[in-house]
Amino acid sequence: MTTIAVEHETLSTAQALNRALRDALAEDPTVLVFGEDVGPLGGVFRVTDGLTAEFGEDRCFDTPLAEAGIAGFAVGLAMNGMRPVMEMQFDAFAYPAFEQVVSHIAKMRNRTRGRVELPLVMRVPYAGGIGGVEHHCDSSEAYFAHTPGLHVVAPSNPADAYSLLRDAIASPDPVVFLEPKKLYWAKGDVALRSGREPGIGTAVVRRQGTDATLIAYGSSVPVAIEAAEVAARDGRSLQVVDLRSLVPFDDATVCGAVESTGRAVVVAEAAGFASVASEIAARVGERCFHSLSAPVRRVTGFDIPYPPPKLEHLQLPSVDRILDAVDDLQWEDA
Amino acid sequence: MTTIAVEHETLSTAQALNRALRDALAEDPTVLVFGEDVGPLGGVFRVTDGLTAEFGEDRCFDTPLAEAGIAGFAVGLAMNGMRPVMEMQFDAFAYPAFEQVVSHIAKMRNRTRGRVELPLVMRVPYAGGIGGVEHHCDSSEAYFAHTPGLHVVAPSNPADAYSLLRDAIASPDPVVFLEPKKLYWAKGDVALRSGREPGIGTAVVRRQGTDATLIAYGSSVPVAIEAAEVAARDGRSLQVVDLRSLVPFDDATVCGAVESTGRAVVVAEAAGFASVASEIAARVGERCFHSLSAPVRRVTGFDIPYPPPKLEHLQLPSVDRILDAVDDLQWEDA
Amino acid sequence: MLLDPDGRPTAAGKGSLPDAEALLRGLAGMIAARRFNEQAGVLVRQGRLAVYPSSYGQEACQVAAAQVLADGDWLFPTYRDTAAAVARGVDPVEVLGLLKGDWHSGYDPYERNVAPLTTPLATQLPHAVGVAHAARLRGTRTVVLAMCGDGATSEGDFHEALNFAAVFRAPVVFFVQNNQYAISVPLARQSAAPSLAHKGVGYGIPGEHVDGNDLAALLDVLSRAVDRARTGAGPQLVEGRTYRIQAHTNADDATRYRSDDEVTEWAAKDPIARLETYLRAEGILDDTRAAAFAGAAEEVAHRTRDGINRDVEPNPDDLFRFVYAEPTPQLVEQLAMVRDELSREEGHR
Amino acid sequence: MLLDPDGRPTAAGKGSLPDAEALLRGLAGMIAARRFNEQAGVLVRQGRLAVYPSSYGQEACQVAAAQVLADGDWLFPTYRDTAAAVARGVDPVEVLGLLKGDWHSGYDPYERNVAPLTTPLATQLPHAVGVAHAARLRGTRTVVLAMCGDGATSEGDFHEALNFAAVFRAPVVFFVQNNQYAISVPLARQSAAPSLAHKGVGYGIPGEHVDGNDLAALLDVLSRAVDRARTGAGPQLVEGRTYRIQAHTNADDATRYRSDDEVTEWAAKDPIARLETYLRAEGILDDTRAAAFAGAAEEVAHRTRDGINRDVEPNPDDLFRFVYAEPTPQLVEQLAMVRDELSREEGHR
Ligand SMILES: Cc1ncc(C[n+]2csc(CCOP(=O)(O)OP(=O)(O)O)c2C)c(N)n1
Ligand SMILES: Cc1ncc(C[n+]2csc(CCOP(=O)(O)OP(=O)(O)O)c2C)c(N)n1
Ligand SMILES: [Mg+2]
Ligand SMILES: [Mg+2]
Repeated sequence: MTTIAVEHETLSTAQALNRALRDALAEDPTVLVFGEDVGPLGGVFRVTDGLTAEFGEDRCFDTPLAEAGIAGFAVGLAMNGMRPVMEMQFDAFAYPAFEQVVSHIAKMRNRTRGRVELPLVMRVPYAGGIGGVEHHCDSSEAYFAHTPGLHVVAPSNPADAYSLLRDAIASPDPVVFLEPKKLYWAKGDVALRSGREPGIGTAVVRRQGTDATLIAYGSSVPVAIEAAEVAARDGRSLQVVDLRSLVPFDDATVCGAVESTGRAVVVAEAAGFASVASEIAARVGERCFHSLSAPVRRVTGFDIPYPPPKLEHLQLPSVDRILDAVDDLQWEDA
Repeated sequence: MTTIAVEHETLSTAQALNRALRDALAEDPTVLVFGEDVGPLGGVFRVTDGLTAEFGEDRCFDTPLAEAGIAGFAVGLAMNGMRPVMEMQFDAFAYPAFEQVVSHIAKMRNRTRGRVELPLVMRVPYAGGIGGVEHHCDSSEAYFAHTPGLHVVAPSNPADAYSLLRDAIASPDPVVFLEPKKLYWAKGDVALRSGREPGIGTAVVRRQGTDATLIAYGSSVPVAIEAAEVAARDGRSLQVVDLRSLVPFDDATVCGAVESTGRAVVVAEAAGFASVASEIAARVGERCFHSLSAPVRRVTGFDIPYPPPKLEHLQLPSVDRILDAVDDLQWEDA
Repeated sequence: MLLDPDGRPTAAGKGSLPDAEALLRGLAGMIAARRFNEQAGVLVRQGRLAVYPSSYGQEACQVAAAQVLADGDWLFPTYRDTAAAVARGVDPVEVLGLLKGDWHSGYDPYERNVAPLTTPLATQLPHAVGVAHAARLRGTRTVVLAMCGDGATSEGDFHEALNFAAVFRAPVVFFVQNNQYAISVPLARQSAAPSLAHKGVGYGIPGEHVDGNDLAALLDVLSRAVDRARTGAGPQLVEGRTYRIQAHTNADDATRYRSDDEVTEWAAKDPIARLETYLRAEGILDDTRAAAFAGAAEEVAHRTRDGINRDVEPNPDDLFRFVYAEPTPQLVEQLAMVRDELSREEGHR
Repeated sequence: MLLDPDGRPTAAGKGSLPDAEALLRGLAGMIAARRFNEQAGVLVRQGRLAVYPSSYGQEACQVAAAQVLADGDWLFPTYRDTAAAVARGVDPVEVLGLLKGDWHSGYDPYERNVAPLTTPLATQLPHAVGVAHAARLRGTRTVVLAMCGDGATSEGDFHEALNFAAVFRAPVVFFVQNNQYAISVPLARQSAAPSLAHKGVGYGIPGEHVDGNDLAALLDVLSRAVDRARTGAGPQLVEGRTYRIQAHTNADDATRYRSDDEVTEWAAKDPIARLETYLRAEGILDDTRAAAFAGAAEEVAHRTRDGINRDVEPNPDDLFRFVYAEPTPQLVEQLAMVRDELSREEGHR
């Protein structure tokens, strides 16, 4: 399929997502947007702002307050010809839907030998850094990434937010779409388009560098880039890989980047134990072993419940923690 | 606290678990056992056989069929002085309780600064190898191990089944207790006891070896041991570590073992991506980097939904797959 | 109740029985369903099926659920409802695919609009609402009949599905087969409500209970519910009161939790005998026709036996083919690993 | 309704009003709760609280929930019920801990038997049933009052909790504050039932609805439910019909989904004015007493303001101290890492 970039606009991430939904609703009458407060209110982050007014109650609507119900309803809609895009209001409020996600959304295609496909998207505002109270700042990607049958993506900027969401809606497979809450208000240039390109599954090198590779995704990408900028002032050249897609995983780009530098630090907000960061470190260790001059380091959230606002700065991977990890990469051997 | 081993008996894993529940119910009047079909039927695996008859309806009882309800009910019971031991009938049927597990069971102590503790146990028959149909063979440990605030244990034999379950019930913290279904009928010598020892958190070297270390837990331990036996016939000496506890993780034993051999293979049934096996590989890579003569290899389930009975043998880590991975450990360099 | 356990029309039954043709179809269906249940039981004992949850004794519910639907309608069975799927026209061998262990769903759900049989209880109910709502949005007059057991009504998904259906006025009929047990757990431990049909009240959904061993009554109540849903009047809840005559599955030991007397009492209310008595008394059924029904049932049993006894070599590639529309790079690698392993094994032989 | 919006006893009210002392206590509580809501709103605007979900307009429900309970009883609030927790005697500053961002739960739940305020809706309801069941097993006569909103009734946990309570005859009173909205979603999108009180029927639980702005009626209905539960007669469901006068939280823009007229209409049914009018008309309340209530409310506001304005330096060690009874080796390492980082930062300064 071809992509026709129609125009460029400067948008915040939330606006880019809104635009992606609007363009998808306009292009494909089977696209439906629903969830809690996504109708007249336009979503608590205003990602669905104006959609009910523009496309009517049948296309963008509020549901009863029940996440398993929302996810199960989406399964049925998708079974019967629709492309549902459901919103979970916050990361932790997707957990009631977990059974539906793991036992049905992830398994339906496989169960039916490809006869029933579920082209649905579950949008999840995720991660912290916004001073949110308990249950409003979880990084839940490991739960989804560990579950075979789901695609899991996380944009790190408005342009990717737009294009990945278009791709996710166009995908014949269920996509868990993680929206970094703290980037909702960040602005950037967005290439709008019609049609789609095969976007899910490709990582991108955001910044070239020669000394070590930072591997990040979603909300951690801007921090990694900032760390690379600071390091550059100190004469250390850090490369930054933005995964964009956690599943599928772009081994080629990641391994290429790590092999070119011989050192790697994985950066992610989620608690580190048995996480996506673990996976990245394990893969890089397995695949790039002989290129590595130092162990792969992980800078992640600690293995604690997400802290209250007054303490969250300590949980989030910071420029300092990233640079500390880089410093640890046994440079004496270099 | 001291442990008094009172007698030894030869028991199957299911019997050992039954005995642990019986001894705990007898010793502590606040212990309650409940779930679906755990009463008169004695559980679909007979782990609770005879408990209602012996201790009465108030101590071991059936609940309505609702796993979130069961888990939430357990939270309340524990808040009010009880030590609930709940059964989830099969691994995949614990998913409806996920919200309660992640958002409350794992977080209550931390939320309340230690004022409210939840000394509860969630028993989950897990993993495959029994020809079970869809949803009856999931390995769900990664979901729990990734969630801070839970202890996660998995015995690999009747003796540990007994002692770990006694420890889990005695623990002041919530424990997810994973019972490898295919080992329910395996018999072994069990040391019964009163009192408790600090058992949760220690791995054990099940078999000494010098060439490479196999790291396994739960249902994969017997396979790892068998692989080591086969390898020994071919002149290769494999060490086997049985984790027993996934959280807390016994870094000292694992790293000690890997450092002594310089090579490691992680064995686990769950889909490999972002799993406990990933964590082990990542940790070993981070902590034992300079002792490693080869990359850490993982032998895990593939990243697919658990297969139907006719194909499950391909999904399960087999002796052959383990030995293939061992063969891959770049012995030419040795 | 329209027909009493002895096959006599009740006061309510007089005048409002479904027509003879429908009753004959139903009887034929039940006879086939009973034979199917028996055959599957034999196949389990022979080790050809891993497990079988039998609907023996519940054949009226099984058949009525299929019979009241039009062609384009959808049936959402629960894991025990293999006989209902067969009654709806799904190939009996394919229906048993899950329980034979060949694949998770043996049949194409779109062929007869029968959702896959899966085991997580009540989880299919929200799907049914979604299918029904999509049908409305698409302007079709499809009705969805969604089945579950008494035990499944305790799950949160039951609640959320009924509530969604009510709020969206989705054309769904929820049909609870109350067979008195959830494995070993009796109804009284499941619900303290006067009836499961009362559960409709909290959603603003009409609830009705009906003798689940009385095919005539089931056809009557379910057809009206389906018709009502089709006109856009919204969902309905129907409780059919029946009994699981056999153990939960072959792996279960029902003597641990219920008495023989109880089983005997319910066996006397058999749905097939009851209807057959009535139809014979009315002269609607004669021996020739009865023999034809038995023959047709035998044919289904024969096909089932044959199909299940014919083993198809499982294809390892299938493990990776259907996880995504396109396999991820990771799956491509893993498939290569499996093929490599198998080809080396092959070499060893 | 026992008192109409103008503070006149209704037909039902005549003769069955709670005693004057209870009404005066309730009025004092509501005045304090209102003042507390206002104060919290100010603290949000001043940036001292991250967020505040106000119960302005729902003070009768807030106060009645606390007032009907005995000392050993338990209150399970939902996230909006800060004023109820305060009415039950929890320190107002500690109650706001979550919303200030200091810690997840600012108070010790065992001090006044008030469960922690948390945000995942309806999830506290099964906990309430567990606490109640444990109380019964332990032979105490504790009653649990569990609160939730109209929106939360749609969650599976609501269903499972009511069903468990009914099956185990647990001494729980479920008190739904139907304030007509779940953030922006109106009741009609939440439920098609004739009332939320009807939801009891499907569990075999008595359901009752009551004017949630009529403190007298609330005390009457809730006390009877609590008494009934205490005697072992099982759970009950009470729907209080009220209105969320302010936006969902300070972050919300309520004009997007409801009209000013609607708000004005409900404001006229204010629970405080109504009771005050009545008590003054009856000569139970005089200016002195009213002034004393206002003074006490001011005192609470003052303490709240003071406490919230006093910043406590958060202790990084706390991140790791309470996750487990004993920190895991992993947490010990991670704490050391944080301390090291902080001490190096310290060094830089
Ligand atoms: C979510 C979930 N929990 C538990 C189980 C295990 N299980 C299988 S059948 C069954 C009982 C079902 O009872 P009911 O709904 O009455 O259906 P019936 O078996 O009587 O047809 C249970 C508990 C399951 N399949 N799914
Ligand atoms: C499980 C869950 N889903 C979603 C949310 C987000 N959320 C917070 S408040 C709210 C509305 C709650 O409505 P209601 O239960 O009526 O209580 P009210 O706010 O009116 O007091 C929503 C959807 C949540 N907190 N928990
Ligand atoms: Mg049943
Ligand atoms: Mg509300």
